[in-house]
Amino acid sequence: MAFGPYFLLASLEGLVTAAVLSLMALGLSLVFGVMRVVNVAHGEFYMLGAVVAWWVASLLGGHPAIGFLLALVISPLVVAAIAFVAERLVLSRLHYEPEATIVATIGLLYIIQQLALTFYGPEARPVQAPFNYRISLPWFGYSAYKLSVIGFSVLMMLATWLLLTRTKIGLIMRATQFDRETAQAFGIPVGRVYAGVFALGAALAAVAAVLIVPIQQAHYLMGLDPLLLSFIVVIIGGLGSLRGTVVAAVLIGLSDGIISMFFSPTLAKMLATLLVALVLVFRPQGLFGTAAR
Amino acid sequence: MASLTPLLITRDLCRSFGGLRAVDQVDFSLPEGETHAIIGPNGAGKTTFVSLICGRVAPTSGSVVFDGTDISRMPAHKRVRAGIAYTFQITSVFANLSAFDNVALAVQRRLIDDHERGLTSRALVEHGMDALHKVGLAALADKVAGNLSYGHQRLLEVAMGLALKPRLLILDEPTQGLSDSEIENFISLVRQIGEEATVLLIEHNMDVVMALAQRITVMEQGRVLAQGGPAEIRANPAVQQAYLGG
Amino acid sequence: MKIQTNLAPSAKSLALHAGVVLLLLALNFLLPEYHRGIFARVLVLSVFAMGYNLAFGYTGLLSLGHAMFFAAGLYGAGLPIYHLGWNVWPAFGAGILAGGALALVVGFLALRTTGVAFMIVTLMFAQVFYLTTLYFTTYTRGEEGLVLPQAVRRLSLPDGPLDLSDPSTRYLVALSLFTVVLAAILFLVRAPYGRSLVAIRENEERMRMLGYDVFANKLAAVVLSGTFCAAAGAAYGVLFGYVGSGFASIQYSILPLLWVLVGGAATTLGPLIGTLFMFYVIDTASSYTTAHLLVVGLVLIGVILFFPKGIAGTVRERWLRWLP
Amino acid sequence: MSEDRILKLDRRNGLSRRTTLKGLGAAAGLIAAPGFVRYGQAQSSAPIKIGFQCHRTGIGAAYGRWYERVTAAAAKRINDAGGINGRPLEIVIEDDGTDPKRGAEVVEKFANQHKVDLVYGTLFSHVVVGSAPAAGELKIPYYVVSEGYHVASGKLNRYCVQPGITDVKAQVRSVAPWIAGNLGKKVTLVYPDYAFGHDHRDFFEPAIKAQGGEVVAKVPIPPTETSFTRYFPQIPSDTDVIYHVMVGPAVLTFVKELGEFFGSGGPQLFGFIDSLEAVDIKSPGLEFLEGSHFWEGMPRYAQPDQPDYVTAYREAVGIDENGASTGDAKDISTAAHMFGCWETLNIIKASMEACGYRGPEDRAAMIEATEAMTEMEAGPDHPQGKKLFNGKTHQVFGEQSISQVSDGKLKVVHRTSIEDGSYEPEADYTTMSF
Repeated sequence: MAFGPYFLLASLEGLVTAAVLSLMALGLSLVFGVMRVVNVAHGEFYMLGAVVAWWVASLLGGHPAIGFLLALVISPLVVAAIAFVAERLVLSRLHYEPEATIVATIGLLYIIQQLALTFYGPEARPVQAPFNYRISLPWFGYSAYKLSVIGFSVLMMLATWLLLTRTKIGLIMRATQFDRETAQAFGIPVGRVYAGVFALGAALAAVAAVLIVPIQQAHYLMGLDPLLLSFIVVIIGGLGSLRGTVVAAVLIGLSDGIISMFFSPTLAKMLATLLVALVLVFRPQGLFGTAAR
Repeated sequence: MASLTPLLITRDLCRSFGGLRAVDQVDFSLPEGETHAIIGPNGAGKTTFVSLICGRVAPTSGSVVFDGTDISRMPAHKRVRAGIAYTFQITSVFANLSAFDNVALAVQRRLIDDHERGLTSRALVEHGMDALHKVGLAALADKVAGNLSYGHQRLLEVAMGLALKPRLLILDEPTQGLSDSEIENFISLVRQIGEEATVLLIEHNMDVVMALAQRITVMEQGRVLAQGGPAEIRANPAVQQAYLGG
Repeated sequence: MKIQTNLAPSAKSLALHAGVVLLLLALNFLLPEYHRGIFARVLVLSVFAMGYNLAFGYTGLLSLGHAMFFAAGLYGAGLPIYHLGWNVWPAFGAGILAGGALALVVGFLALRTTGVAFMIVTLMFAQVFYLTTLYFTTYTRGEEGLVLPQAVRRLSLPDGPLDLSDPSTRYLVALSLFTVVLAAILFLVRAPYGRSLVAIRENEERMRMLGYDVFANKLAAVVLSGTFCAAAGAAYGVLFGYVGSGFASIQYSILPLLWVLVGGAATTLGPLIGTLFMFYVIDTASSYTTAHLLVVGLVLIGVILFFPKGIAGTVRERWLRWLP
Repeated sequence: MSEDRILKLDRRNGLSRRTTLKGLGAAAGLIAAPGFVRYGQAQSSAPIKIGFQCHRTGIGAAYGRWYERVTAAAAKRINDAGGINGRPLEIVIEDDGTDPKRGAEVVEKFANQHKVDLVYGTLFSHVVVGSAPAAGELKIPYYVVSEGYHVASGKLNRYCVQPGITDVKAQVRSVAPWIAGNLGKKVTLVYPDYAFGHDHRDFFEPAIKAQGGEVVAKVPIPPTETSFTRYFPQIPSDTDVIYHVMVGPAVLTFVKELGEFFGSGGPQLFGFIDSLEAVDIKSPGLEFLEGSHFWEGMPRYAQPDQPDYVTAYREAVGIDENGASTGDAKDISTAAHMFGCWETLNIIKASMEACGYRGPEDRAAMIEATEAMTEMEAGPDHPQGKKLFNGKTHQVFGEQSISQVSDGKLKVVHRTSIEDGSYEPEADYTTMSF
């Protein structure tokens, strides 16, 4: 294939990765930004989102779009509820101490993974895309659904941005992020805000997962790689910076796609990972925003 | 008291944060043995200025000379070893360690460099307790620092600075939050320290300043507004207007 | 007021640690075959955990990349044995050297960051290392790994070679390594250097203003920690005869964290206790249910909720204050 | 096996000539009438314990579940027929988490705690390789069902045997002639960039060259990859055949994206069913596979002409005509691999009976009895087909199926011969000491 079309394809693929990644990373970044904790179980919320989506879709017959759309609503809600309960039961009792939270969420990761294995099984299962259209380009074919994922993800990001900047909920979240004690003094129920943020973060991961299941399949081990990538995106983007998160996701998505054009793939992965690590080393505050501590 | 060559000289020292010039072209010299106070309104750049001296903040331009050596690019820990000790404005003790262990960390660092005596358990106890005695905390040596009263924590800060046996001790608002009787004790403590070391003091409490300082520097908006003896400063109309409020 | 400070371990703690080592020695003759084999493995892995503890527990460096140091030791020792026919001694040395050198480079770069960024950077370096072991599949056989033949796993000694695949020999060699590292850490934490590491963990900025070169101290801690982990990796390779890239995967970076936390961070015996405890939790759980990961998850959350200092840490806090 | 070698064996190991001959005799008996020979009266009625190293969790869990079902079915059949040497067979299962470290621990647990007679059943290569040293040190037979080349390469030890499933080297070699003859000569390889994929790469290239074909491009996919489209442009346009093999949870994505990329107009596809084990061929997005070809170790779908013993086998393990669980049509089996469990257990039985196995003291004799085996006829004990065992490499070789997807089902279109896949032995375990 000629360079031009190849580049186009790599870029398209990179954008799809970026679209899903930015949603997931946004969830992580919110939790990180407001609560100052690292949620290692974030990848498992993503996995749960995919599993619930499969479950919803497989219960329904009829046109695949019905199952998919219903999954898009139900799956984030279910996952958010689970996250909410986990936050109240565990994290709140740890007083959000960073290291304790990391350990607790690792524990959560194992529990969720095991429950998925026991009740869902070890197989990879697909969800049918709401529509099946293959765009035939002169050089290669491309799934129209994949393109729509990019669009939907942009919509979701906008909605989240509006929620954060234009609503009272967003104001309360930002106030809590800015200064926990003061927020408490002003009568903001910090505990409930935290639980809400944790649930919202999980729900964003679930949305990302519902979008991806028609492309990739639901599998109980699917959470780890996106988790690592989201970590990277959040740090590179700079903490609590919505703009940074999106830019970093696009950057990581695209570079992942394009570097693989020039190097043997495993070498490409090595180089890309090393590059990102070095960016972090020499610019620990990320591209935007404040230093990660 | 002042010796011939100053212990500390800054030349044209500048530091900006973003667009803000926190310290702006400060020329300053401090003779050995002097107890010197820096005063000025909040945001005048006092803490930034002493941070430039002790190396917690790097200068944008200008130089710092300590004991004849340009230390502008020297990392903070080396400046400490060269004899500049800094006590934090916000209490910064090792909350989980005992008061003695706090001081011992300072003593230990000094003894590692002291090749004659070397680091032994005995020397550690001796020097550490000595520093605690000076500030009057010897009786609380085995108490966990985090459980000490605020005033005692401030004293512990000073003890850590003393344990380094510095040539220049920088005290950043040491009396903040202390009771009147604690301040009394503190004044006599700094007098005692001043007999052995050069002291640079940032202080808001004018009584403390007047009681201790041989000379005073007034800062405003990053610049030196005035400098002189206590009486001189008290009489300076510009200072009165800007800071003392007449 | 009697203030004491010892730059060496107290007699009481020396006696305790000697007792633990003697008990472990006795267990070689008392334990049933299966459990002896497990203890040998646990001893090696707790060296890994002790190395991790030095960085995480004492110095407060939460690394998620220590698998790379373990694996550097594993490959550093395993590859020369497999491809070049080296003896165990030089290969073991090569493994330790490889881990130490890697730790020096990684530490030098990663220590420019702190907190969460440090965690992510170490994780990424470890991922690069993991991919490297796969990239050179021609030499490493990647995820499938290599078997070090039983015949070459012999430790040459003046009195003749020791067969490292013999259960008793293996146990004693593992115990020797464990003892050396335990003793090193025991003396280290009482020594001025160990105290400064703890103080750096508690308040880095204050330490800098007491004249300590914080970066150099932390770097030394990472190198030492990496070296201990590499020693564990190299020992694992020659004692158990398998070298594979799975040991470089993220899972093996999380495991020492868990062992240390469960056993008690910044305690000398915590890593052993944690490794042993977690092994038996999984081993026991897996004979009752396939859902043993669930048990692991619940134990983790339970420990962190109710015994946040870990087992040894809780014992120290409530009963034995002198425990190092 | 020549007389010469038997004598050599005797001298070195001090084994009695009688034992060896008895093993040989047993093997001969097996060829004549499988399951007929009953040497050695039951020494006791205590069960023979087999430790089953099972991938219940971890990346191999989808396979592990079916390995477990087939093992249970095969053990039941053996017990219903009177057990081994009159002793019942007991399967002890331990989860290895599909992890090589845990695998080695499980082998120790089997040998020292459960006191099993032998260990069996591992699939994933890294677990096999990780566990092999423990098996060798504990001197416990280790019968794997892995299809890896590790056993035949001679890198393991004398206690490791793979008698129930053909190794990847022979599988790859056996399909090459058919590909060159029917699909095309210019082949692009798409494979995972680690040992498993490298085996395919390294064994296929010489095999296709020998058939006058060539590998025009190699596309390795990194192991952590979850989407694949971006690698497809590396497939040259003059490719006749794409040879693909992937494992792990992302395989379905891989095959689907391949379809989206090429549509119906691309090169011919030849895949290893490993890409789609436990996955429904009728899954959404796989429609484009219609007409493409797959290697299958054993057919997933019931074939019209299948012998009765295959029907009986499928019934026993509980799969319907689509290769799904009889209890749940969505639960697709790993048919192309799991037959190996069935056959391996039968070989264990035959070996034990051949050497008059009494207990752990006869483990070496049991390995020798297996080594003495050669041909195995297709039948109830070997439903996948006839096989040839190589005692030197401890590896069995069998016929392979090449199937075409038609109407969303895999239909066998060709059966390779054992000779297609055969290669010069590269190891001789029989010269190693026990």
